[in-house]
Amino acid sequence: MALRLLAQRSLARAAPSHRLFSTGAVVASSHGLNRLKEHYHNIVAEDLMVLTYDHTKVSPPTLKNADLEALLNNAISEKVEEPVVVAPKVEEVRKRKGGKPLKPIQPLKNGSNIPTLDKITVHAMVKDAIHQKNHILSAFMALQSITATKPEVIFAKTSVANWKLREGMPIGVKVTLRGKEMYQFLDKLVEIVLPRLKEWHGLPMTSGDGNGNIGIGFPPSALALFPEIEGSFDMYPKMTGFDVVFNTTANTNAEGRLLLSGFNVPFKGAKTQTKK
Amino acid sequence: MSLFARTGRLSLSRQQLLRAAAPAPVTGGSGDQRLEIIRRVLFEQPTRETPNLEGEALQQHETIERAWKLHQNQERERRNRELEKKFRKMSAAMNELEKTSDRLFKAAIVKSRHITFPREMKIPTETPSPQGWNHDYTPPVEVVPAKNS
Amino acid sequence: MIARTLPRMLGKGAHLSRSFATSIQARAPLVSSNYRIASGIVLSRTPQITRDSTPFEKAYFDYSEKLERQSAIPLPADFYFKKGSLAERRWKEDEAARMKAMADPKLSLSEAVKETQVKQEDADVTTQMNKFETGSRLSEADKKNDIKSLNRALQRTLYLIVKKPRDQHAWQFPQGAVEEGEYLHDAAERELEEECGKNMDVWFVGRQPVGHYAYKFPEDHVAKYPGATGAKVFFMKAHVFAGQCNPDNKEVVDFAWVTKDELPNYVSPEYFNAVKDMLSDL
Amino acid sequence: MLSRNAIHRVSSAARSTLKLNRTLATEATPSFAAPKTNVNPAYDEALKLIAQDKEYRYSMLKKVEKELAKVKKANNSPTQKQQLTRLQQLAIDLQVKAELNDPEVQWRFRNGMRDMNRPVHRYMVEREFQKDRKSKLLERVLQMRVCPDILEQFDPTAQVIVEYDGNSVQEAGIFLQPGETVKPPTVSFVNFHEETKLYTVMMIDPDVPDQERQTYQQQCLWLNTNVPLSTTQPVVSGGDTILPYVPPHPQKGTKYHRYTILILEQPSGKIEVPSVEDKRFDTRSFIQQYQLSPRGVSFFREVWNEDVSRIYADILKEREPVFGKPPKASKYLEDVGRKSKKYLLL
Repeated sequence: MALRLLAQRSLARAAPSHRLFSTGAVVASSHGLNRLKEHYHNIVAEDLMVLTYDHTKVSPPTLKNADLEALLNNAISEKVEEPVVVAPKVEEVRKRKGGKPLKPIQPLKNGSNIPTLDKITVHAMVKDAIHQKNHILSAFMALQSITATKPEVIFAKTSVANWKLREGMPIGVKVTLRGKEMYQFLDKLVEIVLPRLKEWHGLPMTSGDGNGNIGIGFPPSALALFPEIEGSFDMYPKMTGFDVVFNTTANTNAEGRLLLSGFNVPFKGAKTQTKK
Repeated sequence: MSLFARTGRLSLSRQQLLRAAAPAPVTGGSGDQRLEIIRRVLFEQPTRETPNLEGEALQQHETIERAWKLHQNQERERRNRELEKKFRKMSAAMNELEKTSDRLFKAAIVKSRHITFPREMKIPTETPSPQGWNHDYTPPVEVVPAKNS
Repeated sequence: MIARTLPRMLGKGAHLSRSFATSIQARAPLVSSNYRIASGIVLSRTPQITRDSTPFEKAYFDYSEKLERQSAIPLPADFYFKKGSLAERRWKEDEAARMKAMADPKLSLSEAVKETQVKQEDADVTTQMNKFETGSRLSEADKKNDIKSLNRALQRTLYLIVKKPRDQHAWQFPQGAVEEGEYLHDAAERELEEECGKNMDVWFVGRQPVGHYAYKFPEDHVAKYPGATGAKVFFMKAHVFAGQCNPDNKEVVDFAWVTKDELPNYVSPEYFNAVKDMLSDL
Repeated sequence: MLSRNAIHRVSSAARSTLKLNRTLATEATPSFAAPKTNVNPAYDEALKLIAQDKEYRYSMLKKVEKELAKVKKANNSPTQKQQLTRLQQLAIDLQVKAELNDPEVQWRFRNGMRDMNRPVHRYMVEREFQKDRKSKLLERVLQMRVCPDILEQFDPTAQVIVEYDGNSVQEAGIFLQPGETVKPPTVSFVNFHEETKLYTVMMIDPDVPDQERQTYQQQCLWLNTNVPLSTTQPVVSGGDTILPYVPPHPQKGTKYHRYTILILEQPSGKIEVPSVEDKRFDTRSFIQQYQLSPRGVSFFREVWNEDVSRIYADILKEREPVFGKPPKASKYLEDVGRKSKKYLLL
């Protein structure tokens, strides 16, 4: 019951229309569209393009995205095409500064390399699995429930004597989400789970791995906030904490944060720039 | 949503599962019956037959998938074209601004590392809120601290 | 006054070049190589609801949903639902509706479930209380075609255009001259407030222009603004989240919220050509 | 997604291997039966979308053709050539993309009814070669050292099909029996140019032992120059036969021989080749001398069997050489054949 209500509530923003329209003539709807994806392409992408614009790094225009009319105009134009002189590539010797690893070179900006969400990884390490393997099942089931994808089991890469961990022991579970599943999971996370987390006001404004990927760690109690688990909470012997890592195609943390905030992921201390 | 998409029947009820799980040999020290249930649910499920498309159904399927790819291509090209146009427009404006006024240009390229989208920005939903647009918004009154003269 | 015109720049004092004394004086408009510099605002109301899916998108979604269901792992319902619970009963009803829809390629799984849910809710008193109230995808303003209302064209991006008290080129995006010592985004904020009132929750997207438009003043205009023969407008991008435009009836006498498609009905063709590339089709 | 995999399995099974029109002309051709509409709404909508796209592209094609005619008329334009090539490219592109999604086109392609006169089928065959077959061909060519033993690595542009009576070399590097390759093969080069171009076709055996120099030599078993080929005429015939076909005859005692068929384009048109020596043939210098550019390659392997002896006796009319390692001088046997004593009494 609770599950159903919650599921309904969770769907309220995604598809609340089903309570209004019952039968009868076909009602115009966004049936089959993914609202986060649409939101990204309609609004976020363009704003990101403006906010991450760098006037010193503009790639020259190409005909790559041109429509047929433009291609035709190009074909009949009487401008003589100058042979493209490709300057020999000078391998720039880049040195590490202060022992930090080198950052990848940022590509030139244009309309089609705007930061976007690439994948979401949900990962849980189960410490109890060291002593008894089947404790991993609980986390396995939980991750499968919340992501609707079969997780993969992670095996220990190295032995740690202090933890009695040996190489090759199953120690965690992981799900990698892309595309439709990714957006559905993000929707659930942002609309249901994050607002109900206790004493959590948002990601810190310093979050990010340096290359625009951002992770959140969740306590075991957060798992119960997912509508799929709330209804059958007592069927899980143990709740585990888990990490959610957002892999973006952004190049810097600032761009990564900007992208996530476009999906309504809250950030702590973020000042809204609206007028007072 | 995803939960309801994956559907099917399992012949045993929860209680039956518990009962059935009880005599099962428990490996290790603290055996929990619920773990056994989860194991059964995860790995001893009846699997569905994969749809075997052939003949006309296969032909239809391939046409549908082809059309879907075409549709996605069209959409992507349209989006990229629009963004590219906007990008070039913006780039041209910045070039113009650079030529016009150095001071304005320098102010325009200043960026904050701590900028986010405002929380007021809402993601579109299937239907609008019943209240509709808030036309009567007034800015919150600024509390001006008393000046010490 | 001072506080408002102070450039709200980052990097603290670096850009606070203006002294307080000059700011109080009446400021002259900024002129560069015979062009007055103006700052325009492309204020948009983003789509409020997701767009209608095309018939193909709808049909493909239903088709692939069924294919997926055929090969997906069955839901261990007894794990998720307590036996005899309301949730289980409802799930069974949904499931029955789905089974029925599976047989007919013309029926949609999602819509079949929606129908049973509506029936269930009508029958159940407790959920009546929790019933969601939602607005309609086609609003009253759409039916009346009220171009002043922000409840209109919910699937599209609406742009604010204002009408100046003159015959030619009356309609345009809000714009105003950048004053000496002012930055583009400051000028944009100030102009929007002066022309359209304070009662709008506005967020400016960045500090850089997203487009520009240069034009020559008409003959009678040149005399009014000595030293300039035309104007260069740099457009700033902004979103509105709440509120409504209140024109001051001096500089601006009317306003409208229009989509990109409707814009040519108001503005001149050359103006539309200059701005169309920075507007969204949707 | 399980379902997708299953479907792909089915569809790839349905996909037939590449066959030429020539071979198919004799078979009874089944006709395309379009699935019924008004049953599955997704299929109906898909057809509508595809038709819409097709119509749009054809309307653009009309415009392009108009422009083409205009440009052709304007004779003294300095950019005429550039405009023409661009417009023609655009026209072909439009034609291909307009028809590519047509269910019937796809069905015909999958069932081997490939009409190389149609740009769309040419495009599909070329894409199939570039995506599927090329990597496998190059892998084999490199693994078995055809490159660099015969010539440097190059980028093949199309598939070479070698067919002996009843046996075809579908995959480069397969083993054939010497008895099967006595008669000259039918070689086809599935190219994609409508205009006729001249090619040189040769068969090289790089594994013939050279006893004098104690190494291997290349032998040219077949050499044809000035062979006219086009997309509608892919089969090698005509041209000037410089060296007539000699059946592959791997010598007794040698390891497998790689019989390599090379298709070389003659970019500068007709070439005149005086007689060439087939033994100690140098492919590299031949290519350099006549400025040929390699376009396609295929090869098969053979080892000795009794048929080779027959080829030597009947066709080559030579004494059959037998190769082998020289006998090892044993330190335990003396010249007279007596076993030397292990311990010598000094």
